[in-house]
Amino acid sequence: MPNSPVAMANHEAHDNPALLHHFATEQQQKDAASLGMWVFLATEIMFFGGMFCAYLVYRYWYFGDFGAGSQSLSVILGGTNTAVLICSSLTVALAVRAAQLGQQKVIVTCLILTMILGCVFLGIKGVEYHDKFVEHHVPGASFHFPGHIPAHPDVPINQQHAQIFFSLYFIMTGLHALHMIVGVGLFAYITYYALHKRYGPHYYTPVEIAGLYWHFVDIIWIYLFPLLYLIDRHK
Amino acid sequence: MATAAVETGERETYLNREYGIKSWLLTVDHKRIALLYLMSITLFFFIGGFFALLIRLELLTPAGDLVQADTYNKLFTMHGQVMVFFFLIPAVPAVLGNFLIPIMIGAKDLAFPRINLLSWYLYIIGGVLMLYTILNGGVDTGWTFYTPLSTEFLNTHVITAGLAIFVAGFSSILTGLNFVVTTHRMRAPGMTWSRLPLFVWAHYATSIIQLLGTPVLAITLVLVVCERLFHLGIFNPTLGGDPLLFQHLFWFYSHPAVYIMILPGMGIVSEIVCCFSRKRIFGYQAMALAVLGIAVVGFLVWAHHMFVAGISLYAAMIFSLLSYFVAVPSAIKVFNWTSTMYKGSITYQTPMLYAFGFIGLFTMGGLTGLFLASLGVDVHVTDTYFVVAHFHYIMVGGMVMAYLGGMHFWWPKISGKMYPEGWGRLAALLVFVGFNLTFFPQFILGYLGMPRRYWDYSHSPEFQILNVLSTAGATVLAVGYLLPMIYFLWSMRYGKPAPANPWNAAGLEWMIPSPPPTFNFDLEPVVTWEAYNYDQIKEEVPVAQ
Amino acid sequence: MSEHISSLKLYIGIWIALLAGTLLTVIAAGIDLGPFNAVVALTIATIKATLVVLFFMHVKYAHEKFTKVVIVSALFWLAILLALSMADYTTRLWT
Amino acid sequence: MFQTMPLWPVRASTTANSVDALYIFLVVVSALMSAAIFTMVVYFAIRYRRQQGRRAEQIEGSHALEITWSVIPFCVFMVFFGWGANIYFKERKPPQDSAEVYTVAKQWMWKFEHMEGQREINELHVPLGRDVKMIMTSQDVIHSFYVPAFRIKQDVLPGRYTVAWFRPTKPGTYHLFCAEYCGTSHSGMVGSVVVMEPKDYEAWMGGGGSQPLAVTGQQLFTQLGCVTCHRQDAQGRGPNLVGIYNKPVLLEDGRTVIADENYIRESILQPAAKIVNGYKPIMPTFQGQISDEQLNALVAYVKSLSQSSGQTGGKSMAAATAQPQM
Repeated sequence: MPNSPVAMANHEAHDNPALLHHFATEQQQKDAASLGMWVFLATEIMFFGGMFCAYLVYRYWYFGDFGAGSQSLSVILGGTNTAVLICSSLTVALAVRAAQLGQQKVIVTCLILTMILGCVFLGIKGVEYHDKFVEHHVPGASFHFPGHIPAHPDVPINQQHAQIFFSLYFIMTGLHALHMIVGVGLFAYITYYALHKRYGPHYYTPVEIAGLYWHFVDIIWIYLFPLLYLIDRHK
Repeated sequence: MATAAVETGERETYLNREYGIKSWLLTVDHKRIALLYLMSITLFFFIGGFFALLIRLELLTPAGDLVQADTYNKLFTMHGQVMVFFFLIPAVPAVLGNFLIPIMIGAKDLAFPRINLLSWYLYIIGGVLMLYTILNGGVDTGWTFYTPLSTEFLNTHVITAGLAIFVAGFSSILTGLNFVVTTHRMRAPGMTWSRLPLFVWAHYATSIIQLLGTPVLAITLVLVVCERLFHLGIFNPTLGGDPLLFQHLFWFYSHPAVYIMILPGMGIVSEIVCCFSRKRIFGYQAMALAVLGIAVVGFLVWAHHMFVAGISLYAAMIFSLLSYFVAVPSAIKVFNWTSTMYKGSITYQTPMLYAFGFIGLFTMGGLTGLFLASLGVDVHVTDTYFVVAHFHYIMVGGMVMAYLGGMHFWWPKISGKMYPEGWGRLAALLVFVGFNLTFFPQFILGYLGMPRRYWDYSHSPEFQILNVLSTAGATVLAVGYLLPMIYFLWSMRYGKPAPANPWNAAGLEWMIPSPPPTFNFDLEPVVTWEAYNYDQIKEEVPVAQ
Repeated sequence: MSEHISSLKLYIGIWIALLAGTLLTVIAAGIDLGPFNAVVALTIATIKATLVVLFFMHVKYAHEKFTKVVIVSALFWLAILLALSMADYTTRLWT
Repeated sequence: MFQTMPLWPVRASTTANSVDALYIFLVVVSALMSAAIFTMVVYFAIRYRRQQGRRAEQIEGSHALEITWSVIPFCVFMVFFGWGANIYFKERKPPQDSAEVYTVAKQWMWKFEHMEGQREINELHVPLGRDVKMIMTSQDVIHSFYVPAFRIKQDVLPGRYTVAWFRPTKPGTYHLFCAEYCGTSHSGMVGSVVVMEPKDYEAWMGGGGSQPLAVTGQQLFTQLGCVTCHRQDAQGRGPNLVGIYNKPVLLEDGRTVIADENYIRESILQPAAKIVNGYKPIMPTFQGQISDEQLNALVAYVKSLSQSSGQTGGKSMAAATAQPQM
């Protein structure tokens, strides 16, 4: 190589099975994984962002009908689900902490608790969907949403505008639930390895990045709850 | 490790390390994945090109006499969708970026090799869905999917086409994700941000757009599919929705997507111009900042596609104003490439010819973009052949020229073989001439008022001569595109073996053998020089044979 | 590799704060604040999200500044999408 | 077989003049800019081609130069912006006294209805020198009203009105295109705009025996029972519609909107959407019960109620032809 001498740094060949061949150090590998998840979460923000944009436009146009739609949702169930998700975020955070401390049993317990809470969330969500289905609030041919808008007891609800509210409700919460299902799947995978004591203070990247994902899903719900359930509630 | 190469006594490279279909389909080597991409995007390029030729043949005469109206509508739709989502967007990043970025920054691979392979499989799944759509009768929404036409009025394969693009979008997102993390985390010691080749900077900026724009397109397509299936009304005005919301969301991605196509091309041109001028790039810092600037400001201008769509007068003014802001960094790039040649020692090898072509055609494409950003003129020329000509100047004149330039520049590195220089120059010339003959008349057609997506213009026979010129150009262009494919394939068997650095170019990729070994570098390189250190390279570009 | 390990007390504290925030947002929604209902709801949600990001997701202790850049850019891009879209919708009726 | 090949479109409206002026300016400036760049590229490529005994001189760059070639183009761009925005602003503001043509686009035809009641399909007759305002809506997908000779284009959307205007300056027959892809026969959705001398126009207009659009609207207004609530005094259960067109209306939620065509349209189709202050939302919806043509007639009638008070209502072409030319 005549152009310019390339100085070469010689790294000792490593034989750590957790370290992939193309990384120089464990720290580099861990940083790459964590950054990768953060960048992925940024794309997720924009993925939900398109929905938030549609939501914002129609909420601005059809505020009354959105209020009426919102009031037909159960704050008790929605609020409970918010609490369930917050608890699951705590258990995930504790699972990461347990991994950092090398407490094998605690990792597994926290991960299982997280999955249970995730399933509870999905179960409650299912009950809500079922209620909506029974009440004919699911957009489509049989959509029917009688009543009046909250601020104007003499103005009937516009069926089309209410249908847009429920469309957004189902798509946004549906996408969120899909993310939850993926999350539960991820944790099932991680729990399997946790049972084999794969994670400890030196290597817990999968627990950590799956945790980041789970917290993100929690944050989305933290916004979805007031935006969907709490419009014009005082009326 | 006994590898195929060792058994035959050759030097082990990424190409001969293993043989067999499995060693390719399950590879996690970024270079092999780049080649998988190369084969698949080439297939889609020729499918899209075939549609383009049929379109041009139909427009040879004013009457709609070659194909039916519906067929024509499907042709331009699938030409657009295949070319945009299955060629232009993945081409440079997934082929050249994939191959070169790890090598240029001194890494053994991308940060997530398996995700890289996954992204190719997603591309293939999307591609198969697209082929399924094509073979089952196609889709005729226009590549823009405008609602409510696409959601309520057409009974073609809108859903599979939408899903194809949705899946291909995730392939693009994962490529971008890999590049961002790789650029941050995998640089060799000494490879500081200010030493990165501009090719890497350009891909970094591209990745930002892929990551933050593509998801919005994805969700929009989900909504289109839901609309079609359940008639929710989100984009349907008769159900209370707003069709312009679709356009906002669509263009939020699809305008920046133009920069996904052109920025990597700019990166390629920077490498080529420096090498064949034997000079450091003029204003490295400004060039790096300009690509980032384009990536950011490019997100602020989308509604300039909607000036006549019925948006607010005031919003139109804001978007028009912002559109001019994105022109400034583009202008800087053109001026800086030109200045790089000043007092250089210039030779005219094939890649440089493409770079010349790129600078000229991109300048014209960019300047006509200013016409479209100008509200008063845009009202007249939007949705006419003026727009068609403009974006083909950017995408074909810009991006495809750069892509071909890059393919010639790095082909010796990728394949280990030299292509025939004479044929290369001839093809470059044909592409340039054919391109201008195809698309320049379309500017005039557009200002005359010929709307785009017209199958039949028998009511306006005055458009014919310009259309005939355009079709003639398209045939020249087709030959120009076929030639490189033929001689690249030829060179793989008959080409002269390429030395490690056939151009005496700067950059880490030229310091390893051609073709590179599987893990690129035997030892981790330590970078002690700036990018484009042509002052330290005594040798000129070898004279072409 | 010296990762920050937060105390159990901190995690429980954040958890309680998040639950309290949820309760608060439900209560606030029942009071008529005019247009400020939405502002209050989103402010509480943002505070909750920030707590999750900083403590559960360890951004407060991240040795890498770039994580913050990623978060801020994603929010900035979301703001572009929402703000410029609404620039159209809110001015359509102007004459 | 080949007709003559024009290189410039006919210029037949006032807008065309201003758009062409800007376009020529843009072409000249762009030509100069690209000529400068091409000359430099070619000159450098030849002047600094590789020669024996000469090596490239390394130049780092120059911030001064970079700033120069950012700032100067930017200033030029701002001229482009200002000039273009100025034209657009005028294009989007129809003059007060424009004659009005209600347009309904559908796959794949254009239906025009003059204030005098004449209906035309794919052909629009207008008098020379008269400002014409197109009030357009679509029955199905998005179309776009495009007359190259006038340099105007406006998408036509379902569910609302969009507006375009022009003042023809040259008699003749000009292409009318649909410029937004609208399905199978998109390229068949073409027609022509015939610009006639005022005298010829009146002769053409006299040919039809139709009743004015506002009169049709008035009949509908009675038939549909609108008149029982929207009385022309303050006693009605609905707002008095006399003189409201283009005037601000105070809504019950405190907002103020301008009662333009879109507001009148929306108030007929979705009466509860924007309720006038002091009134109850008791009006039934007419969504899906009246055709776009009937809706246009009603809107034209409501607007005509504002004419007597010196407001601009739906002016007819005939009223126009009597006016002084340009």
